[in-house]
Amino acid sequence: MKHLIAIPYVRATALLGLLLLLAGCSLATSPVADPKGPIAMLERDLLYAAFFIMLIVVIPVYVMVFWFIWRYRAKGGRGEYKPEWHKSNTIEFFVWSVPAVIIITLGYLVWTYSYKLDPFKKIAAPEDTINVQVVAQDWKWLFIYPDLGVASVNELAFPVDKAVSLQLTSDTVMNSFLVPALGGQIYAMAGMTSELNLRANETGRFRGRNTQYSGDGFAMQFFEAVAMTEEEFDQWVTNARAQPNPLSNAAYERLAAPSIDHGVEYFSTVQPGLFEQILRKYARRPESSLRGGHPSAITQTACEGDTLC
Amino acid sequence: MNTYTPKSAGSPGPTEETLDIRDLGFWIYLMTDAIIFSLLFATYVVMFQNTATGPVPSDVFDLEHVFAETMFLLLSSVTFGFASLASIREQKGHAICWLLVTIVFGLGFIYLEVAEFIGMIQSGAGPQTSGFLSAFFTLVGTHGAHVSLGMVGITVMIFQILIKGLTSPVKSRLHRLGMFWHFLDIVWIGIFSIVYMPGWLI
Amino acid sequence: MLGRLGFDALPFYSAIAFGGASITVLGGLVVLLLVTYFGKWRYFWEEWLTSLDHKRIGIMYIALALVMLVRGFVDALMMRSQQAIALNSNGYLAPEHFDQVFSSHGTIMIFFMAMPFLTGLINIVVPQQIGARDVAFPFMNSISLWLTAAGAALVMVSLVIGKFSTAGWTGYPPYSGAEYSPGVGVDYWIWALLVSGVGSTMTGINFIVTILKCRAPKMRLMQMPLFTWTTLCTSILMAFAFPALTVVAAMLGLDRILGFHFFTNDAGGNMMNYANLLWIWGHPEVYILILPAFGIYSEVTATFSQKRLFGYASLVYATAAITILSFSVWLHHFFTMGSSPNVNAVFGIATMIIAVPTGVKIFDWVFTMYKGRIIFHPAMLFTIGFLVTFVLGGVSGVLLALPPADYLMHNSTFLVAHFHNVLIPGALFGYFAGFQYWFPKATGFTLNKAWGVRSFWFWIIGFYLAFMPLYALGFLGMSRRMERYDVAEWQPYLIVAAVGALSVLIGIFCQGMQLYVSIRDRNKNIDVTGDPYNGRTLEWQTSSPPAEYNFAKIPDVQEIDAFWDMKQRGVAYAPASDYEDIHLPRNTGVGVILGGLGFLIGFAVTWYIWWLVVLCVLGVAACLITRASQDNTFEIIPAAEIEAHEKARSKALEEHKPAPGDFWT
Amino acid sequence: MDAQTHSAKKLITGFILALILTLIPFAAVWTMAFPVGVIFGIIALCAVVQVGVHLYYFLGINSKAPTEKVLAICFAGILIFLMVGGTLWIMFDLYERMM
Ligand code: HEA
Ligand code: HEA
Ligand code: CUA
Ligand SMILES: [Cu+2]
Repeated sequence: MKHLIAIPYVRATALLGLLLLLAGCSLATSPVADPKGPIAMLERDLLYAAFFIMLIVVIPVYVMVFWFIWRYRAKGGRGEYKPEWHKSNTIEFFVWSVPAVIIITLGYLVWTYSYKLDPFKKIAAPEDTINVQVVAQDWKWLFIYPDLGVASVNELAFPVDKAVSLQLTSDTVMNSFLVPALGGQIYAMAGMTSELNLRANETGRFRGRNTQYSGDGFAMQFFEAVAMTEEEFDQWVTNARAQPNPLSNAAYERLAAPSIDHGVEYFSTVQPGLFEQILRKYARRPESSLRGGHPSAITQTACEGDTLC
Repeated sequence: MNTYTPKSAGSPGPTEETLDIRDLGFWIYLMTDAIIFSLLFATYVVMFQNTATGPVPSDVFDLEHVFAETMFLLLSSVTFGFASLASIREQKGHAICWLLVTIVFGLGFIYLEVAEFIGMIQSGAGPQTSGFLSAFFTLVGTHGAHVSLGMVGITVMIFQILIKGLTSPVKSRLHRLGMFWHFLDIVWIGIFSIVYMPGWLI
Repeated sequence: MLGRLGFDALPFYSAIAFGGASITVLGGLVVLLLVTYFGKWRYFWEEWLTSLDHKRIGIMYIALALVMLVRGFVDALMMRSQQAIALNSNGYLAPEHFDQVFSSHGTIMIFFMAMPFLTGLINIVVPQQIGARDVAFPFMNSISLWLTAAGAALVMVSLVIGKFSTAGWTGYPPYSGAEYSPGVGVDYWIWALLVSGVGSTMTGINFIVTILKCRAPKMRLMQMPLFTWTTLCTSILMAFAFPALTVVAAMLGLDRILGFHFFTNDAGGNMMNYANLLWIWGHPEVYILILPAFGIYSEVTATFSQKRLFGYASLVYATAAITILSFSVWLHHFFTMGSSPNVNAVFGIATMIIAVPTGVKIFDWVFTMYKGRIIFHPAMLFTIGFLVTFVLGGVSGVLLALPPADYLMHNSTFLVAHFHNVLIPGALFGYFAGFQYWFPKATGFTLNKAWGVRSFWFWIIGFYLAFMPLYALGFLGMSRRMERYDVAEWQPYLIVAAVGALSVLIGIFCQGMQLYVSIRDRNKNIDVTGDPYNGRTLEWQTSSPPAEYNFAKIPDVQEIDAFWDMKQRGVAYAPASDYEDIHLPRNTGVGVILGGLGFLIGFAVTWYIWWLVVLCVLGVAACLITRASQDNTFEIIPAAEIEAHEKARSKALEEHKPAPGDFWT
Repeated sequence: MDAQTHSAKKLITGFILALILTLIPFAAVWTMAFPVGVIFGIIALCAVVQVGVHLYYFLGINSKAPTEKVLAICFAGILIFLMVGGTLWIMFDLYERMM
């Protein structure tokens, strides 16, 4: 079929391939391929493991397709022609059982890893954990540090090697919280609290964002997750406390109004119970047992010989 | 049609076999309708606690009312059965009578239901009040809409019997309408067992 | 009087919107003028629009798919070019325009390109494959077609009057609710789905009954061709999954129009249930798209390997298994909503199990080629392209089915790459293969080969260029649905992807050329025998194009690959003498009218023109009651006419006797 | 459509059974004679049996019904179980975790 493809087209394709190859270098350092925290690391390993296991059946498909179309082509093929051959119990056995075995293996991985990587699961003891309450807004992220009494917009700061326990809700449409380099992804929905537990093993600034389409400002709705040393973090808190910018109810109302490409902002104090107040706005049941501020029961004591630690 | 077979050659119109085909087609339609209802039921169960600031189920349900509705519907099912029976026995007059009785019962049911809905809306428990009430009105209202459609169908069938007599196509239509009508009874069993009674108990 | 419809609904607010609207309107006008110019209105109305002939209905479905693909592809090109340039800039599409583009692209491609395409192929082929003269419910078939067309028309009208939805093809609330999307866009989307969804449910019922009840009397279930089997399963999915879409779309409509609280943030709404109900339909939907394609691949590999299909029974069981399993996996679209690990794991495992029957199918096709004599007809090329490419998409699907891996990849371009990887080389290539394969059957002349081969190469290379970079972008952390970005590393990939889309454009151009050249040379390429490829299944026994009644005599089926078997026994073209009258449904315009009313209802509700809604509903009732009161909707084709027609065909066959080996190579 | 599925006797039997199966749960709810859990059991049981009664006596689903019809209803039953069961499992699990 070669003659049918115009030569310039081949050249252009080759050139593009080259371009891709160059760009490929960036892949090795991409947030997913080169994660910065244990959760993302496990998630990536699972992805890779599953991929390589599946190659066991995928490669034979490729080999056989190309081999057969070459060998049994009508014009010039050397293969023998058996028009009535249509059954082989041996082949049938293998085509059902090999994929089945692979799926059983993967199924085992799914089961264990789903528990291991449950986003709600605490990954460290309380004293090694920073609690953050996250509110999705149009089109920015508010991070409240209930234990420290400060808050920030579009910057999630935390000490490296400490677990970060996030409680998420939304004061607008459904959002989805993801920091690819740290792993985990969870929806944030109004009137509900979802949870996500992460940790960074290296200091650095990692891009995080809302991945669930939410309107005009969606594309610019990202934030930086900043993993810093303990001292830097103390300084960060001190700096936030020094801002002439308390997060009162009125300030919150102003903040919650839609804004696109909102910069980073710090708040020196936070109106107590703000997070619960946001939740209660959308209470679905009369004496709603709001779990806001109260970490879920699914607490896993840290480091039980788990790869997580 | 495709299942044309030599034995019906020359006789225009649907054959026994095509009627059989329509019967199956209609039955499958009923199954799809059952899926619609079951998802409405599932939604109701998911939402019945979501009363927000509005009333809870036991505030708005009245079991005596529901019992009366149930009786109307059940009776109408039997009377439709008698209409079908009459049509099979080629008793035109009887069939029409029984269909009229069925309509009367159907109207009774719809009257009660509409009265219930209006009462609820007037007392501030309309479908806009809470997720629970949205789910309630949609589920019960969809059933009511089906019953109303069924009554339009019965009216049409009465006219067809009057005008055309109990010909084979008319009988087959009546038969399918009967399946529809009985099917609505089954949905209603679900409604009083899943919506009204538990709502009243909790 | 006109609800919320006013002059501000016309697209004078933006040059691009205005351009799109003008092209739509002009396109429509040109078609109308051409038809008027050639004086073909009567012909169109009598021979096509009112036709209940399943083959004509099928052709009209495919024509609809073709028109809509133009729109869908323009959308795709716009997105690819926007993303190629929008590094730290707004590009040329504002957010509120870009989001309409991806929403309409997804909606159109799924509902108004893929669905009509597959339904069209099914309509043309399946009754012939089972030796039937018609479908079970010809009139309902016409209603389905016109409701689908009405839905498509609603999407197209949204270009000219008002705007389209911005909430994606999945329309998740609360974003799509009245509070956050107050305009008419989401309403257009809802009604396009509701109207065409009813059509799809009816198509499903129709073909279930057709296949179960209208087969040639001797054809057992396990003798049905595989395309018929996959159609049966697809029809079951259509009939039983679409009700979920009807329910969820209606609820969203109630929320928006009457202020209900199913999915709102406040007053006890529960938006999670939307995702739940939507995907109860949505996951079976993707198998509705792929199963007919699987059937086509089965037919095509067997025919062009000139060999009996390997593992017929396995293929049937695998299809059935996929059908049932597809109803038990829907949660994999929202692993990230916060479910417990046991829920996620159960649905993840259920999802992966589908890989087993799918893998069996792949291997069965591969072994069908083994010891065959493979002819590289364009249909076969698309099949081979499918085999080697779909596997990648399937594997990426299985990766997404691992909940913890999905946490990384959900809503990323990796997901976009996955689903295009299964939709294009999976479903679409199948439809293309079917198009190439059955074209002579539907029209009576064969397609040009060279342009077909060219289009294949441009499509497949374009596909790899356009979508492999998106897998990489998923690793680089790019989310779907972004109209701009500020990460420089992404841009090279996006440029490559844009070039890929251009290559696809050339592929589509080649398909256009193929059609043009084939129609131009149609007199040279007439398919006299009706069996251009030495086919195996019954549709090749009829003439090309088939007579209105398909088969003068209902075929006597004894084997799998019934027609092949008849040829072997030398009875394929046995002349008959005792012809009998055949009853066929009379044409009727009621289907078109119902489609029109469906369109008007959707339009009127979208714009709150309540009196029109009431009028149209009354119209629908009138149509249905009238129709339900007609007893004799058949017309008779007299035996003599059939005899004359069949005699003529026998003569043509004599002159062009199909000798073994004398077929398309 | 044949006289078999529709005989007066069958209709009346069906009606009486349905009536009884309606009266029992209503009576149980009205009198509150049992603990709530038991009442729920009674309601559920009567509902299921009554659906069977309607199918058998009014809709003619019996051993002589066409196979396709029986298959269709079984298939619909399985799907309803999957869809409704799945929905309830998913949604109540989510409520549990997030509300
Ligand atoms: C069947 C479905 C289908 C098909 C074919 C395609 C084809 C293509 N799609 Fe996609 N796409 C979707 C379904 C499909 N798509 C869906 C569901 C979404 C999600 C929307 C959302 O976010 O809500 C999406 C989203 C989507 C995005 C948005 C990604 C994002 O969110 O960031 C992009 C970006 O460029 C894109 C690109 C393309 C391109 C370049 C093609 C092209 O490569 C291919 C172009 C294909 C055609 C034009 C059809 C060709 C048909 C013919 C040529 C017929 C010929 C017929 C005969 C000869 C009879 N698609
Ligand atoms: C035709 C359409 C089609 C098909 C066939 C598939 C097939 C599959 N899909 Fe895909 N999917 C979509 C269309 C399709 N999908 C769409 C449109 C979306 C996105 C919607 C949106 O959000 O907008 C989506 C999204 C989607 C998700 C959600 C991701 C997310 O939102 O985060 C998941 C997750 O599990 C998934 C999984 C799968 C799996 C496991 C298969 C399997 O069926 C694949 C099976 C095939 C193979 C595995 C390859 C061949 C097999 C072998 C060679 C044998 C051996 C293999 C093994 C043993 C592994 N799909
Ligand atoms: Cu689903 Cu899926
Ligand atoms: Cu899916």
